[in-house]
Amino acid sequence: MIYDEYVTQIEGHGRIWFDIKDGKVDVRLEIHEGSRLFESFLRGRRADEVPQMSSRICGVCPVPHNLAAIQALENAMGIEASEQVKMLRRLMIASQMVHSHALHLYVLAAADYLGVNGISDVYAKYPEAVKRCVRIRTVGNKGVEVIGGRAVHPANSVPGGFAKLPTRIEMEKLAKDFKGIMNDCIETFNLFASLKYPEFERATEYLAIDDGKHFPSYAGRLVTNKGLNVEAKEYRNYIKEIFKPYSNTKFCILNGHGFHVGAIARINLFKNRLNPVAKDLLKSSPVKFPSDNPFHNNLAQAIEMVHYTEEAIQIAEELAVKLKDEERPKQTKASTGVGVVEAPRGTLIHEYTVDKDGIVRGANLIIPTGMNTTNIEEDLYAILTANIKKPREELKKLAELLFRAYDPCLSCSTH
Amino acid sequence: MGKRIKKENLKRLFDDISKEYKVIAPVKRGEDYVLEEVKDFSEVALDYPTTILPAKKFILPYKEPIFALDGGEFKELIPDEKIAFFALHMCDANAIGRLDLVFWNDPYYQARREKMLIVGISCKPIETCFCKSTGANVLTNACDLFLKADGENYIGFSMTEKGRKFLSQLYFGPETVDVREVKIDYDEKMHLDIYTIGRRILEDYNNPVWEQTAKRCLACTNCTLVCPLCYCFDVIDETFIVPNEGQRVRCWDSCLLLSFARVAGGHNFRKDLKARYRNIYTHKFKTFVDEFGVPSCVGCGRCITFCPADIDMRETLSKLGGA
Amino acid sequence: MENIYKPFKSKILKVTEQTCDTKVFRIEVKDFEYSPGQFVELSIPGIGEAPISITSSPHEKGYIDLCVRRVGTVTNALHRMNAGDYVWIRGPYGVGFPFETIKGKDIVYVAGGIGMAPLRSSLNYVLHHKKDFGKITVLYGARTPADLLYKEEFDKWAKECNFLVTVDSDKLPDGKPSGWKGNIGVVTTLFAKLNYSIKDAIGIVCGPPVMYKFVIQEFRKAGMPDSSIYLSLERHMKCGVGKCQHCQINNRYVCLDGPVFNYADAKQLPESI
Amino acid sequence: MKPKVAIFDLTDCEGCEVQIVNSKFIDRILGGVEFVNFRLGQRVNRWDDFDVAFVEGAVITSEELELVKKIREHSKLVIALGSCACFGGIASINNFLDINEGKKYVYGENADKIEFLYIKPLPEIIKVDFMIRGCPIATEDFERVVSDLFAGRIPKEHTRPVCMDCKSKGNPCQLLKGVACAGPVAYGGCGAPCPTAGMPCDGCRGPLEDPQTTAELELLKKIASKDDIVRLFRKFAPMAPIFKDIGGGKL
Ligand SMILES: Cc1cc2nc3c(=O)[nH]c(=O)nc-3n(C[C@H](O)[C@H](O)[C@H](O)COP(=O)(O)OP(=O)(O)OC[C@H]3O[C@@H](n4cnc5c(N)ncnc54)[C@H](O)[C@@H]3O)c2cc1C
Ligand code: SF4
Ligand code: SF4
Ligand code: SF4
Repeated sequence: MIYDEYVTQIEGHGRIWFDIKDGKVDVRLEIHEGSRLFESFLRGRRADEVPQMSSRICGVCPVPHNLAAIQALENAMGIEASEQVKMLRRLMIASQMVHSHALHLYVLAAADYLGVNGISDVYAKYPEAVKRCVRIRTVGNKGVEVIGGRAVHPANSVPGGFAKLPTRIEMEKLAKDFKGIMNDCIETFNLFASLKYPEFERATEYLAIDDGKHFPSYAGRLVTNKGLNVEAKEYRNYIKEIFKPYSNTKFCILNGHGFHVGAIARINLFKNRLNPVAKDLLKSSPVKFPSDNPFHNNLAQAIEMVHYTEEAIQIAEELAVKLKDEERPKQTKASTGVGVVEAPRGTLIHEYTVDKDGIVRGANLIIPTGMNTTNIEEDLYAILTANIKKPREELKKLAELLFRAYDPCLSCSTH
Repeated sequence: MGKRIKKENLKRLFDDISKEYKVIAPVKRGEDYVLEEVKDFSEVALDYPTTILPAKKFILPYKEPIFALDGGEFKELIPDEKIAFFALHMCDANAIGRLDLVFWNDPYYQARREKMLIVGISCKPIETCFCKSTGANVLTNACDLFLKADGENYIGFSMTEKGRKFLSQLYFGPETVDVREVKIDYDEKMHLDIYTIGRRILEDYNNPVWEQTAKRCLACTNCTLVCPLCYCFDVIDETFIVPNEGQRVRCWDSCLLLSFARVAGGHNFRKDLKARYRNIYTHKFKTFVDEFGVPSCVGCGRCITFCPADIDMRETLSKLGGA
Repeated sequence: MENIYKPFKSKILKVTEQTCDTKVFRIEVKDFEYSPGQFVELSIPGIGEAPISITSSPHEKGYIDLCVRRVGTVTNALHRMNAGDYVWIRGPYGVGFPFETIKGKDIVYVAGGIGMAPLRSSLNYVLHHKKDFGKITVLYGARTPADLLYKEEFDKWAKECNFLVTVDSDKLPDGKPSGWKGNIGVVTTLFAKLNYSIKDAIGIVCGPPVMYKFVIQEFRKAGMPDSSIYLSLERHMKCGVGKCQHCQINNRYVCLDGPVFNYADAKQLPESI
Repeated sequence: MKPKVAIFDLTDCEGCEVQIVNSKFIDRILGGVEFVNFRLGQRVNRWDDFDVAFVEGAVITSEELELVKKIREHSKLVIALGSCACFGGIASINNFLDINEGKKYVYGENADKIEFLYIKPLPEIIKVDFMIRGCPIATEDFERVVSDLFAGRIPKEHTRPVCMDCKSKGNPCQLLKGVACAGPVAYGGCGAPCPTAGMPCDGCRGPLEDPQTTAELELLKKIASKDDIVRLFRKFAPMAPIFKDIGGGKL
């Protein structure tokens, strides 16, 4: 049964098929995750229920899906969210980043680097590390829960704002909680900075969003290290999806080739906008960014955990004094809108068309892992070619390690 | 005999109480009012229609651990809280007085009750109120202290030693007011002869009103949960993954639930919603009256205000009255 | 304040298997006064609590017997326990059979299934004080011969009173014939076998909810007034002390006013049977 | 001997597994069981016999159909994890739509290459011993079932509507504000996060035993359009009994 061949410790079902013939590598990233056809069944739904539904695309990173949908719907319906609402959204993203990165680093990636079988063994051998992960994730979850009403699949964020706002006291408490995990995040960075990553490099194009001010988070233009700098709503002109018969996920290309989104892309592009502690850590890091080694994505995630924790503290502290009740703006037009946010795994694009009754009539979603697929295949080809002499088992392990470093999310990418 | 309290002195009273107690008071949340812990007097809503949940939320919490199951032994978890309710309406205070009758020997209830302070306040009856019918519109010593509105100001009545203490802390001059009886008086939308109706429930057991109302009832249990006097409970043992660590909890139940009267083998003594719905009334207006002499209803009107299906207990009762 | 919900720890002295789903647990108690028909709340920490009738008779000292059928959480967990293990008990609760009123009278017991458990307590008490009572009759029905409780006492009972047994079916639970030679039919069919008048006797009934109506009909046919009939009722029950409301039947509580009710009273109470 | 546990995911968002990881008792769980097959958590996975197998997600492909049958053969207890497994989940909205049109909308000319089975709830495919409902499951619910199994209690069904969770939190009622809420007929135990967050309950945990469907629909019709009622019940548990009919348009 194919089930047993799926790459373990990643979200969703995919396998790496490869063959070496006459010194040439043939490799395919086969994604077998079932298609749930979100884009299709979201048509006909009310705009205010769509964000909750689209968050169901992914249980690991529901917040970005929720918020990308809201941003797109707001753009389509002519709703301008308040500054306060945007701050809360950035706080949600920061919280999501923190717990998703902790999940990937400790629960999915750590076992490989520590040379054990899985999370149970990590716990048996390094209980402290698992407890640290639990502490970090608890606070990350708390952040989403306080604002969104529930840790997995936020319940109350809707176009225009929130069905119910958190209280100042909750914000104060949240800031304190995030401060409480600062050390754990730094420890995580130290742990991941001490690991030995496979040596491999391949130059590629890195993409993230830019709002002109913040380290990538909620909304912005699409920018790359190769000079792309366009409005998000123009994404279709640059990013193309292609169907490959062996995969339910569509593969993305940017101007005809693979590109990379995610923690490493964000750090490569915007390391100057990191918060102070994260910036200092980066300076002390044995690995220098920008880096073209995809394995360094794990370290980039560890740095981001520190950065987003700092960000969460800042926003929560500010809102603890100035949070106030406000009216939610209403729909003013019917059109098509695009929303972009940074998910833990990279830039996420949602696009919806809404009619005058507030019913969604069209949807298109481009998911970070989907954007990375072509790049992953290209990297797999390169790394297998570079190590072609090694035994098959070792190649398989290396390929999976590389795949996992991307922190892929296949249920997302297929949706 | 009451003592005059200037409006601005209310804050002092609140602060005095806050020094000794965890103060629970009505506050506005969105369009609704709720009872919550309050630290700052300015948050207290002195003039409010009714809160969603009554004081029961704090006296008989939704889920209360009663024993810790520690390595296979039962360890009592007696609560140690000093709660003061500030600005409860007369009906809600009297509801606690009626709960006292049931839980006189319940160690968890009593642990809270003995240390509790209840400060009542005048209300403006709303459309759904019928405390006069239930006899809960009269000041009793369920209140330690009652604040009767007097124009802009208040007249304070202390009913217990605890109440007297706070009133005397506040009181400066000899200005007393000669009021002998404190009760809430208003024109009830529908006056009900509760005791006669209560007797009729068993006499006229198959009155069509049960069937008719049950058809509209959602069995959502909202009415029983918001009622200050519904106190049915369930007891559950929980463990925390490992079997030898856990707790026995008591949590709210509702006689409207299908599972309420089901026994082993699946036999259910109140299988029809009609029977379950009727049971609320039987207990409130017959059983409880037989046991304690008063109905287990103070006419606070919550079950009417918060029923999503728009069912009005007064209408049901009046149909039973047989006029 | 004494905690009315706090059970005390008691040792299981002996476990005897009665049928495939019923066992008798002998539980050590000291200074425990009760009368037949009363029940205890039995706890297993971390599992839960259940009301169980005392099946032994007050003249047996130092222990109580609980006859328990395995039906759910607590009862299943109890069935996994052995002599030497501990359970927790509080009680006794409820009011038992009114022997003062019954004294000197004939008694007809009608038991169905697990209903034998509380009746046995009363029966053995009565047989122990035989001179205080008149003629004793026991009508006992179970689903199959394998479901009969207290078979080891049948001989004794047969000697000391008029003891009649019937089964619904002579097939074993697995469908095979059991070799049963006795009566077949529901418990009410036994009334026809009584060749003496029970008009002036006291009727005592305990069994599954469906049974009561039919037994009462038989008693009435025999001319017994309703006030001579006593029923032991079962209800969902949580606290045992009249607070939780689960066992409330209109204006009565099974835990405080029962579980034994006089039928003249109970029939005024809708939903009682 | 630690119980042998397997966790499988089919097509879904894996949010329920995340809710497991979110448990404050995760260390006790990791220390208390042996994961024999847990693709998300470890490299080496075996097909020993499992004491308990948790199955998350919906059966959308024929490979998954084959997989769940194999899981059943290997497991003493099968527990359906989350509303995708229990009731088809959000993806089974497709059951009510033209699937070919849907595939074409998403995959264009390659639509035929995508497999999409009519989604049946897991209990309609294999025998399921318990269901842990919810989209996502409530972490406390998972802890409760695992605690029950460890302690030797029989996991109990909740017999309470979501309204009870909702009122326990002291929330104002959505229905009274004129918002269509499935709370009165929905299986409770979730802690009512949705009404607590100011949103109506979408009934993600399926119907309560003995729901007062007629009364609920009568009420909903007064405050919501027919389309809105259909949408409410055709959301996270579309294939649950009763909801299936309402979501299918039988009002
Ligand atoms: C006064 C009194 C005396 C009693 N004496 C005895 C006695 O001597 N011996 C004895 O064996 N029993 C006796 N009982 C009955 C006994 O108390 C119950 O059978 C016991 O509470 C079962 O507890 P449990 O935890 O094992 O079962 P539970 O787990 O509580 O379940 C018990 C039964 O309830 C039913 N049930 C629960 N949930 C549902 C549901 N969702 N749907 C349908 N049915 C459901 C089932 O049939 C289940 O088997 C007595 C009861 C009373 C009130
Ligand atoms: S029955 Fe209704 S009116 Fe009476 S006390 Fe309860 S909620 Fe208030
Ligand atoms: S909001 Fe929904 S769940 Fe809450 S009480 Fe109202 S109907 Fe019930
Ligand atoms: S409130 Fe309703 S939709 Fe929300 S989690 Fe509970 S059952 Fe699901």
